[in-house]
Amino acid sequence: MDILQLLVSGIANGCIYGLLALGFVLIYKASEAVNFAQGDMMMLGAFLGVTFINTSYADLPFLVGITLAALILGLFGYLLDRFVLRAIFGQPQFAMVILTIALGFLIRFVAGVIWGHDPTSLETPFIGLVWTVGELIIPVVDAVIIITTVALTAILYFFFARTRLGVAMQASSQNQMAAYYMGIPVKRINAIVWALSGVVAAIAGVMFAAKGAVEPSVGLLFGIKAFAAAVIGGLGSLPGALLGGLLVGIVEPFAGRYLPSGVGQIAPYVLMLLVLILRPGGLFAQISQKKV
Amino acid sequence: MSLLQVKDLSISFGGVKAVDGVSFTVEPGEVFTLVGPNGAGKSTIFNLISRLYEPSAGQIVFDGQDITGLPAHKVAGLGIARTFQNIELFDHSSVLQNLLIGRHCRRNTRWFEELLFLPKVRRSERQHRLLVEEVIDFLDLAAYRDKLIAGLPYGVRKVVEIARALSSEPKLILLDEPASGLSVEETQNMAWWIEDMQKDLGLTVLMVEHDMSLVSRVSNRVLAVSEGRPLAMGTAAEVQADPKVIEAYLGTEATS
Amino acid sequence: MSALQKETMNDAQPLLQVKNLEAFYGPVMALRGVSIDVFEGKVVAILGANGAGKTTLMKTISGALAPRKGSITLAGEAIQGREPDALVRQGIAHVPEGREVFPFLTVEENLAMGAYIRRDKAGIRQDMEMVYDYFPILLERRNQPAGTLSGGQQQMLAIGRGLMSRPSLMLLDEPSLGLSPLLVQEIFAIVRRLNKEQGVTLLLVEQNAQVALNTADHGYVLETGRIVMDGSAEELLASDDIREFYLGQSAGDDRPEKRWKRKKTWR
Amino acid sequence: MSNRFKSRYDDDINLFEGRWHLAQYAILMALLVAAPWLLGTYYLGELTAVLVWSLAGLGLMLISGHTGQVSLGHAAFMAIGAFTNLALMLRGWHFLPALLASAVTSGVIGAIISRPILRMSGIYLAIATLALSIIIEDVAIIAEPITGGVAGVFAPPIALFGMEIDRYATPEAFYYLCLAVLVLVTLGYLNLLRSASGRSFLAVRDSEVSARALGVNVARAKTLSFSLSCAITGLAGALYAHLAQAVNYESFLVLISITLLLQVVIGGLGSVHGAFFGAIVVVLLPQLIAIARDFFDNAAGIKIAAYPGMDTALFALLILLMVIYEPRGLYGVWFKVRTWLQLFPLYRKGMFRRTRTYLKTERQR
Amino acid sequence: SDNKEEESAAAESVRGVSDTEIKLGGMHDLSGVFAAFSSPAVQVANDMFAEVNAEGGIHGRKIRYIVEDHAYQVPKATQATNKLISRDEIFAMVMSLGTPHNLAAFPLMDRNNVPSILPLALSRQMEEEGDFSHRFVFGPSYHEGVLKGVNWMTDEYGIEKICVMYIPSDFGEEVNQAITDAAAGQETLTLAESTSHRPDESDFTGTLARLKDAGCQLVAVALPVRPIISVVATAKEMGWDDVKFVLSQAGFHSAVAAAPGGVTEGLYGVSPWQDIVSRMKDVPEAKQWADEYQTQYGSVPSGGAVLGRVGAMVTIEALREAGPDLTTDSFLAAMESLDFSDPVTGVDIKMSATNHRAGNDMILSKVTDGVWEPVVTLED
Ligand SMILES: Nc1ncnc2c1ncn2[C@@H]1O[C@H](COP(=O)(O)OP(=O)(O)OP(=O)(O)O)[C@@H](O)[C@H]1O
Ligand SMILES: Nc1ncnc2c1ncn2[C@@H]1O[C@H](COP(=O)(O)OP(=O)(O)OP(=O)(O)O)[C@@H](O)[C@H]1O
Ligand SMILES: CC(C)C[C@H](N)C(=O)O
Ligand SMILES: [Mg+2]
Ligand SMILES: [Mg+2]
Repeated sequence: MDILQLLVSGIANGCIYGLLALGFVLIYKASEAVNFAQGDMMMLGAFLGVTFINTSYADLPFLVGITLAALILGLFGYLLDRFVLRAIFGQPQFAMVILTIALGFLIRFVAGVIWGHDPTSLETPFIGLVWTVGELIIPVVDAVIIITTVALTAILYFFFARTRLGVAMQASSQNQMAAYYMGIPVKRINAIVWALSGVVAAIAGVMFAAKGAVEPSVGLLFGIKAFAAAVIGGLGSLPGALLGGLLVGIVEPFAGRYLPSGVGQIAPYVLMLLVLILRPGGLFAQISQKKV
Repeated sequence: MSLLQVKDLSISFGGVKAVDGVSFTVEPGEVFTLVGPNGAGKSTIFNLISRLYEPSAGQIVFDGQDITGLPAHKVAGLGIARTFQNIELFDHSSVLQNLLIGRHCRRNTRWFEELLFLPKVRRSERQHRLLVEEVIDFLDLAAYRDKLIAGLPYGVRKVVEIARALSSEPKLILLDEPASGLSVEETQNMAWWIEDMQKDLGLTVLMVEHDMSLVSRVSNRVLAVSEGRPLAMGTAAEVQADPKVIEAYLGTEATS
Repeated sequence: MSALQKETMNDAQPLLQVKNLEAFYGPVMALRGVSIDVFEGKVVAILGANGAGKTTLMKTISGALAPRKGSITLAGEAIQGREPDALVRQGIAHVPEGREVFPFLTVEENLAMGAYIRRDKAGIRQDMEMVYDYFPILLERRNQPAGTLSGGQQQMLAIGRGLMSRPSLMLLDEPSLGLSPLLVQEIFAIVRRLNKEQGVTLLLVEQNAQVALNTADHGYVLETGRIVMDGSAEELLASDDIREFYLGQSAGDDRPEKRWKRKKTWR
Repeated sequence: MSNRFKSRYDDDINLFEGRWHLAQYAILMALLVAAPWLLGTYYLGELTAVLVWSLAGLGLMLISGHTGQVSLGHAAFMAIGAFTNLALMLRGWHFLPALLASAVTSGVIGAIISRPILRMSGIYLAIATLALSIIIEDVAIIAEPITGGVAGVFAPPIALFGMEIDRYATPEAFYYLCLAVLVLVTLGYLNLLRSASGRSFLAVRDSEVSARALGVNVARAKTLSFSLSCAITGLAGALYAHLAQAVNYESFLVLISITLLLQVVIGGLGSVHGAFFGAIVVVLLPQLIAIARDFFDNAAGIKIAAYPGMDTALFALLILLMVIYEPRGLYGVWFKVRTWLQLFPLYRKGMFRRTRTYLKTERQR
Repeated sequence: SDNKEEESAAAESVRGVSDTEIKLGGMHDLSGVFAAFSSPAVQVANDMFAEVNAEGGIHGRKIRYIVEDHAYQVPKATQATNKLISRDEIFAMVMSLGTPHNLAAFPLMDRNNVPSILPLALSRQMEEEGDFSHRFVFGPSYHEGVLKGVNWMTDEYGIEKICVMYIPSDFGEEVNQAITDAAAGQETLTLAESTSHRPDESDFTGTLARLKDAGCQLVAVALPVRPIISVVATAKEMGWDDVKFVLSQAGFHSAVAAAPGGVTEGLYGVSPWQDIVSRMKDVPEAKQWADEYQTQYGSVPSGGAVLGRVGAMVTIEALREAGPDLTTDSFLAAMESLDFSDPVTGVDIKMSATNHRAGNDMILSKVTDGVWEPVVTLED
């Protein structure tokens, strides 16, 4: 089979990791917190998409469904921050890690109660459609995923680098008290960022469900792999997240194809370790030595 | 022989030449002060001497030994201790613990001995504690011995940092702005302590300080630097009278 | 200041009024019923030894700490317990102790954050020029990440950043920390100019009591969480206690005796 | 009690602050020794589990709580310890040397990987170790001669001092074995903490630059802490293998790593007590939930079990509430209780109200 | 009263059995990768036990089914087993899920004389390990089922190259073994490739590319439910359509067949019984049950639900059969004497001292229009 073909599917695959990694990076960039429930939020997004779009449920048009899912998950992210995470505002980072790990368990449970444990796929308008370019087969789903991801990364990148709110988010993550002294409403900004990451998770989830099937437990380990992607990119960097996602996504099919089975699946993690050993802060590191 | 010789030291960050060919020597037993405008490169010189930064050129000789290639953690053992401009204490430990960590470079027990807490370890612990208590007495820190750093006021932290440096029984102590943030009264205390370090403990002091009254009072020699380069050198009075120093650093009112 | 002037001042409503403020760090009581008044257009200095609670007072006023008891009113409105960002919108700017710059943002971004609550692009530009004018080194380093600046440069940035919000009340916690003598003079010149030209009210904590009192109209002395003395700057400059403990002008320099003297505390 | 007068430096050096303090722990120890007579077999088994997880928690606490290098991959070292122990015992080694070998193997492997790994810090280190944990899962499948491959290995009974020790056949003996190991390790741990090495760990945690300037070889301190941490965790892994009677790669899934971290954070990062508190929560909370659930199923007729995953969810919910209530872990609660007792009757209302706190970036080291 | 005391004392002596209650236990995957099997099984079983209890129980004893979640992790499973046996003191283990998990539980169960009733795991070891007299299973093992299915398919479709994808658990290994044995048993058949996978793997492009390059004509898949769908869908997406996939009993789930977009169309699977969705077209009882199930749970009864139904029925029947004097021995004897049919699932249960399998048939089905339709009943 063609290397090019593997590359195409690797890229599409990687874009989903990238999308999910964007969610991690968003939250990290704005609060240096790490959301271990990001994968589970993606799973929620996938189920919401299924609920709105699939014929056996609400049977809404694809774009309407995806918008609704994004809005609801955005609201979820907002409320989550407002009513749960805010309770530990200013507390050590690892309190947040534990909190989000626990949240992930809860989300999985609730999803299981609502949607059950059977795997479900999304009925997209382009299900089964492919474009053929010579030998190369490009599933329409993959094209959609790639375009969405690249566009979203670019938008978020400019948002952070150029807008007042974006810079304020970075400021809040670097020194909460000073940010407060500048009149930046740090807590509200956190809520906004959680909402934003909810939206991104929903989009990632819908794309994920369009490509495969979801069930409540997919979030955890998929999330960890996306987290690895974000770290490869260097947690604070949005383009890094995309790049990390692509690397992980591309390494997977190639490892599956060329490495002995049983070894290939750890390739993304080995890749991540290698990257971190060479560059302890990821590819686009934003870590510096303290000036004394 | 000079205790510390700094020859042609240079380092730059990106385009900024933070230190640009600085040379000076510090004689045993003297108080040598670096002054200069903000951003002149004083702290950077300290960081170079304590080997936290890698110089792009130049040489540092301490006590006859070239330490330019030494790893940072070996420096303390040779007898160089330092404080930091922004205070770098171990926030979640008590004052006593901080000072005991200061004795790390004088440890004489191995980890497996400590694991078993052999009598040797206890003896050594007592010994460390004895020396640390001397420092506590010296700097009048007894009231804070068991307090956590996190809850201490700024001024006390400054003193604790000096105490921690002293705990390592150094020959040369680098003080980065020891009096900043201290009240007049506390600055006075600081002056006495520095004098005591010099006279009673026989230490050599290399100091960065902006408080000219303190500088004039304790320094044997002063080197003014600006934009990474030496500007003037001499006694405190000489340097303060130098027009270049007045213009770049002191301003008009400061001679008081 | 004449008695008459003092009278009229007391009639007016202070811009900032702190009454019986109590604040804690966990079980540690750091403010034990502090009351101060800051009148509009004045410069007020707070003096006090290490650990007296000066920083705590500033933090409580600007909302970074929630007081346990007491009240803070700004222009007649009770503001205690509010979050700092709300207070910035009401015109308070706080330049904290220890710089607290945003280390990964550039100098310019740091300044821009100072103007976070403002929308007038032209005004912001203009004020940024003003800050660069005050501290030319910042202009030179405007694209350098603030975390790599030298201590004094960071202090300049912190002060400049505080100015960017165009406050009506500015809290300065040890503004001269780590600045060269030349810059200390400049900072206080700037303080005076702000006060005179823009009518900014200033509350100042400063170890350098001489300069502080020369600049201030009024002063308070804080010891172990209590106000133990207050008066006009002239009165304080003339007071023996102040001269001895804050200006270091006691007679003679008889060291051995002083070495063992106990610190003076008022209770 | 609080103002106990110290008259010698040894008062600070000794493990126990005076008689009363010593007495407290003596009573605790006595209770633990009496436990087989106080508890039924099942609960003795659970208590044994608490001991084993405490041991693992101690291991993680050393590197994460006291040296500030958070690891999300310590299940890997439990795995190394467990498989080493069983593989050696199945090849005829006696239990004790095999147990020692577990510690040594984990420690040595920890030391080898620590250099590259510990160049990272914070969340980067956490995720790198997480990857390690994931990789070990697969290694445990591939290294069939040692690990028994997918099927895993069963734990042979332990012959010690002419006695057969088995978790089910002789639960008391196994309990005492775990207790003994735990007490020894805890003593060693405390010894380390009160001497130079332990202090260098704390120094590295709080400020690497300072530590370096004071002569601490930061890389070496991290390596030492990491290897000791791995060795302790390896010991725990070996005991765990005998507790579970059988282990395979699934015994050391990355979820176990996560649970271990959860344990030390809930317990209270940076305190030895925390490792124990955390183990109590992680082992006993699910038991409490199960008891409560069974109670509801029976008495109230509410079929909680009808909701799959309810137990885990409740566990997560309680953990979540605990973190919200006391982000510094149970040690924080313990600390408050102690302070309250010491201050009694001077306790003031609102004394422990949380003061507003703010975070600063951890990307600067 | 003396008499009564004696009676209750006798009842007390049987673990998990009192005058009013029988405690049964099960360890399940309610939140892991195989939850798609466990959760409907537990739901159905609970419903059926509740029904029996509502009618006054069995010989005056109500059934209490205590379920512990192990999330498909062995250590949690052993912990759960210990809890069920040592604390809850269950009478029997019913329908515990997972091959490795059951295997890890057997030693403790044997030590305490706890029977294993129809575990949701069909590996050979379920019958072979430990005390056979205490073990009862649903039907033929994965090995047997897959081997039969593959043999039939290779004959029928002239397949020469066979491959296998499996998860590295005892379950996956057994399917792998079955394929190896199939290849070894037929001259014309070669095992072209075998790949092992993590349960959480989501992208199979690389593996499928490799299998395609190896020329696989038939691929046996022993993965959790969700990855199965991904595998088949990816193969379709890649345009690889001259290949057949076959699943073991552990993939025989209606969600697989009903995957949207028809991605699993043409997939084969072996199972001890006919799929209920397919069966309900002709059998009114099946339809009635499926409809009831649908109204209650909002989905068609899947493989898990069917297993749950059969497991609960067998348990109930055996407890009835054992009579009021319930002991482990009387129960085991009752199990071995079971002989009844369930019109809903179409299963004929006939066990004996030498046959501890609830069902003995093996059906090969194929997904047609989103439903598992039987192709052939596999004979020996
Ligand atoms: N890591 C770095 N990256 C870029 N520039 C740096 C870095 N470290 C220091 N500098 C620059 O080097 C110059 C010297 O800094 P240094 O801290 O040595 O000044 P200093 O003399 O101690 O000043 P101060 O009195 O304000 O503390 C400054 O202009 C500073 O901006
Ligand atoms: N985070 C904290 N936790 C506990 N106690 C604290 C904390 N911060 C300050 N304190 C205590 O509160 C008191 C007042 O401290 P504060 O920082 O306000 O003093 P200050 O007057 O600003 O001193 P300095 O001149 O040193 O800056 C001190 O006794 C200090 O020990
Ligand atoms: C019925 C299946 C879900 C059981 C599982 N595949 C196992 O044997 O491990
Ligand atoms: Mg400096
Ligand atoms: Mg202060």
